[in-house]
Amino acid sequence: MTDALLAVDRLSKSYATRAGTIKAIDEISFTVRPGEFLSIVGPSGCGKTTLLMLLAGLLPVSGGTVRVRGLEVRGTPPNMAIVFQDYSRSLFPWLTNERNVALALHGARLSKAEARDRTYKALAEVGLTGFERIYPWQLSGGMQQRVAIARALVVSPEVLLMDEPFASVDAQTRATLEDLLLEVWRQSKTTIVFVTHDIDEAVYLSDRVVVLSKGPSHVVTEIQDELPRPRDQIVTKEEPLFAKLRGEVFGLVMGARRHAAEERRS
Amino acid sequence: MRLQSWSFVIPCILALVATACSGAPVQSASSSSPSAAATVTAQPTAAGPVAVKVTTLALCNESYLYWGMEHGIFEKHGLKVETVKTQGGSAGIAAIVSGAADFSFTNGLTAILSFNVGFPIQIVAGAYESPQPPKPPSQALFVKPDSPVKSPKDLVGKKIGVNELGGINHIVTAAWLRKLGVNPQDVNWVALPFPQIVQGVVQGRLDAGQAALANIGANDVRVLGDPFREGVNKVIFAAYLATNSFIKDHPGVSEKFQAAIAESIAAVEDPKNLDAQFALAAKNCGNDPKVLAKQPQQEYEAAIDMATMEDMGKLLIQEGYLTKAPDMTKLVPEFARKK
Amino acid sequence: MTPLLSAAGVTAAILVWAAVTVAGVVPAQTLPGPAPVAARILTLLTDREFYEQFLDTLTTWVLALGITGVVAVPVGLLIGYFAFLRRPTELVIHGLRSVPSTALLPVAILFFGLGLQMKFAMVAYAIIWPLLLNTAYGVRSVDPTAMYVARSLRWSTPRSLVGVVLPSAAPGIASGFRIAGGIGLVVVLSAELLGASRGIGTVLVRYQQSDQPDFVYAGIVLVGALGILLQYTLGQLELRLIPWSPAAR
Amino acid sequence: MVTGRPLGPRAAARGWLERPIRVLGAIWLAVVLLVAWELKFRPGESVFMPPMSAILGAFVQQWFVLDPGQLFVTDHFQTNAVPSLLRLAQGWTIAAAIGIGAGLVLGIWRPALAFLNPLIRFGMSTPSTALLPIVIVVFGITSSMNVALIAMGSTWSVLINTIDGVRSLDPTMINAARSLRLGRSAFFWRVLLPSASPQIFAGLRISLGIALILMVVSELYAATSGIGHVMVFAKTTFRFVDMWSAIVFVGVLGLLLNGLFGLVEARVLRWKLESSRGAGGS
Repeated sequence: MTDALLAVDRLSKSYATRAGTIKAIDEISFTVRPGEFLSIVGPSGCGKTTLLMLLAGLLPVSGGTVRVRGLEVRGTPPNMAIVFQDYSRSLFPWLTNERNVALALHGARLSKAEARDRTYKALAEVGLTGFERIYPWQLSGGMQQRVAIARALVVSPEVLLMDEPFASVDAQTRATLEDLLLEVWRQSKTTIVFVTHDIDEAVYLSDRVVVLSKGPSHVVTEIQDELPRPRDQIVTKEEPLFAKLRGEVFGLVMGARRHAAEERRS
Repeated sequence: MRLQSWSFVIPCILALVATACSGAPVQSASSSSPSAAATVTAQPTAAGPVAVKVTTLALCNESYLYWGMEHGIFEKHGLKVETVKTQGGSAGIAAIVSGAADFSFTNGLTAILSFNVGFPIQIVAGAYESPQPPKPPSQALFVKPDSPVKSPKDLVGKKIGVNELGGINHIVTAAWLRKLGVNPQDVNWVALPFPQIVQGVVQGRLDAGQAALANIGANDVRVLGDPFREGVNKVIFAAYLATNSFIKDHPGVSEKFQAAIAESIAAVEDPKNLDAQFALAAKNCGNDPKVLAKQPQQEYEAAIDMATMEDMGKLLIQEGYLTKAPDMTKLVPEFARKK
Repeated sequence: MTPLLSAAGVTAAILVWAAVTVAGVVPAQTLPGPAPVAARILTLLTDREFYEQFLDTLTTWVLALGITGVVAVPVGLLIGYFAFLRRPTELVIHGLRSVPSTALLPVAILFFGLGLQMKFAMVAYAIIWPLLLNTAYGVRSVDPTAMYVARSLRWSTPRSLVGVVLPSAAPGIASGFRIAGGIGLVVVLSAELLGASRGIGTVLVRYQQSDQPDFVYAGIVLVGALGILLQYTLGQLELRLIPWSPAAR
Repeated sequence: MVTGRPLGPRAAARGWLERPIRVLGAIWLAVVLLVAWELKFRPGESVFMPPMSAILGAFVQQWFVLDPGQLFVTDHFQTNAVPSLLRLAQGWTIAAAIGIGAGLVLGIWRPALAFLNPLIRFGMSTPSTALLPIVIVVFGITSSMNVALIAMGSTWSVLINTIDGVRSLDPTMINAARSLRLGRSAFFWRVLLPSASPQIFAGLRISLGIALILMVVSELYAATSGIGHVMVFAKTTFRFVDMWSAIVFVGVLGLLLNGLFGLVEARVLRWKLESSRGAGGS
């Protein structure tokens, strides 16, 4: 446990509604090692996004703890960055790409020149050199999400949380972005927690996949993903291990769903 | 591209609509055509009295009107009066021109001004005039008791409250200042309702104000003078107007109206009716009868003095509202004149 | 919690009002204290004549909003739908809407007399512009996909207008009605204060002329309360009629 | 084509004719209405409604003069339009400042909104002209009285719109901003204010129209100069050409102000206008 960068311990979340208290997350525990690429999958509506918001400190927890380097998370810590699913709303349309990225450096008290250097470098890392002065809404969806990734990378985070970041882009763009993300990860050696509903994506990207049950969600199991790196959209996905892992996770997710359905019936 | 054909059709439709819409109401307002609107009111019923609509400002001064209605004087003259409240004499003129009323309660100067620009109206009856000596004053130009304004000359550059810009009080006060050697242009005129003129002066927000003594009441002010007595000859404070087409289409009705007003005036001026008159007026204008009894009486007069009319024409020329006085004999028909 | 705070807010305002009058900042002749005004409110509420004038004002408002709406919404749909109409109508609308309807009072009296028609005309003149503009803006916010659907179904222009454009523009239209409702009440009152022969405004003028400010302010408070009630009613209507509006979310 | 260009691609081919056609496309309705008025109200037809040519003639003659030394405006303009415009500018600026300032506070701080909400609704429904007596007591019979009346009447729409704008801030944007650890002031200036700005501008636009109307209305009473003062004086002395000329002046002023406002808005809200157009088109 001591070598964990991110430690989640018996994390719970419930909401008060008119119909009574609804439990969304029920005592989830897992840890993330430094430099690890961890994916979280689960049936739709299982509270993946809620979990990520709890990890980021954007929602108050109802029970348990989230610790980054042993410090309990209350509000997003400085060494963490988040990429949201909906780029059209997480990027601010009134700011140019450059200013959107630079906004992440706001609290860092850098000189103007240094902030500008880092901003341009981050945008270059995601392949957006030359697009600094235009607005995000002048770009395609995939390119907007690159701006969001650049904004996350510009603070050189130790932990990068991603909430279904490629769910709103088309399949080809998604493949390109996945490979871009792997390349960025390899170079920056950051730790990534990646929430997705896409099992292929989780298996293709990760070192380890955490499978959640349907709500109130808890961890069903963790699967080690030892596919060789560097990964490749064609070669990796043709590996027998890929098909095996994929089938395994798929079965667990479907099982989690069936399980939930039975529980509800009883 | 299908839209292109629309682009010619719609302007045409809009143009048609625009002209058609404005067409309907104008007809009734125009002077040349026989007034359709006027025939709506003033219908002589088979045997009963003719119904006429008379505008009112609901002033305490209109006590003769309330008296005539209450005591059947209009019925005696074959008329049934219904009052229509307006906010000001010029609104009354618009009301009779539009046919919303038959007789408009309007001051003499406004009547002359509107006649001069071509309104098809005549003065069919008088109501009251500005009281002249030896009658006690009823109007005042006043300041705060401790005001630095000692004489009208001190009013240069000061704010004077009057109830209406270009109204009778404004014009007469301006003439008064002119007579006392002050150019009315050098004074700042402010339009305010009477109660607020009085309060404005008392609270020091206005340097001076013009109002009836009735409006001032018990408020502590210093009176500089009565512009209506010292500034001008007698003016007609209030009179009744009717449109030319109404007079033409309803022969005899205006004469009856004038006669009924005259009789009502005689009744309210009868000393034995005074208390009843105050009670009736108070009921209609929302004031206290005891307060009314203390006020100076108006100079009621149902007939129009042509000499006064000529004087008022000269006043309007002097004050720059007219370049040439209109033909007063066309404004005041024979029956309404003082014999 | 919210109703409690609101009640506290109203109470605080009344206390401030009382303090201002007691301290004599504003003379009682100009602004009477809350107690006499409250007493006059009771007097007015039980006064049959006031009630009739109140109804007259309300009727004018309802009629004006309804009839002007029936005219303005279709015209606004056309203005918004046909791009070539946009600039010429906007030019005219922005020019005309700047003219206070009270300035047109003499003309309104000339054409419509002193009664309901005149007040109606004054209100209609004041509120037709926000209705037209909001309807036209609402039309321009129609999702093009919805229009493609209508076209793929081979709907005629009138049918698309009613079936797609009108519902999409409905939230915009509703906000036009809310603005128009507020302006409308103010204009009915102004018309009554300045020229009409019936309505609450004429009552206020009479009390003002006879120097009874307690009645005047009682009337003003009642008018403000009426305004709140009417705005609330319009809001509820919007929720019922346009469940897809952002206000209903 | 719901949002097609006014004239379509054919216009481009017309070359030098394009501009005049565009102008014509914008003004034809106004011209049709003016001509209809002219044809309907011939001289002598109605005292209240003079012919449009007479009104426009008086309008130009009364307000403007071909003298650069006078800045092309008449003394009449200087003594009446200038004070009116100053009052409008001051009143509207105050309304905007109070409306935006209070709106931001109330939008963020819910209990304060609950506290003041009934009073705001009440203030909105009270005709500001009915408050004239109090305003006179507080401000006297001075230009500040008109300014106060304009400000009181036109604050509400800015206030309400600002509150709505703040409260409709997208939750994802709030989360994104929090995840960037923006401080209070950075959040306010970089996120909250820009995101509420389209609504704030909508409120400002409405309030500018109201302010212009109140400028005239407030001058009908208790003013010693101004366009409203001119209008009411012309009305009571039956100079209807002069009254209409003042009305035309106000209408033209409204057009100009609205146009100017549109230019400023297009600049400040470029991101909004273009991003929504982009989203609609794709």
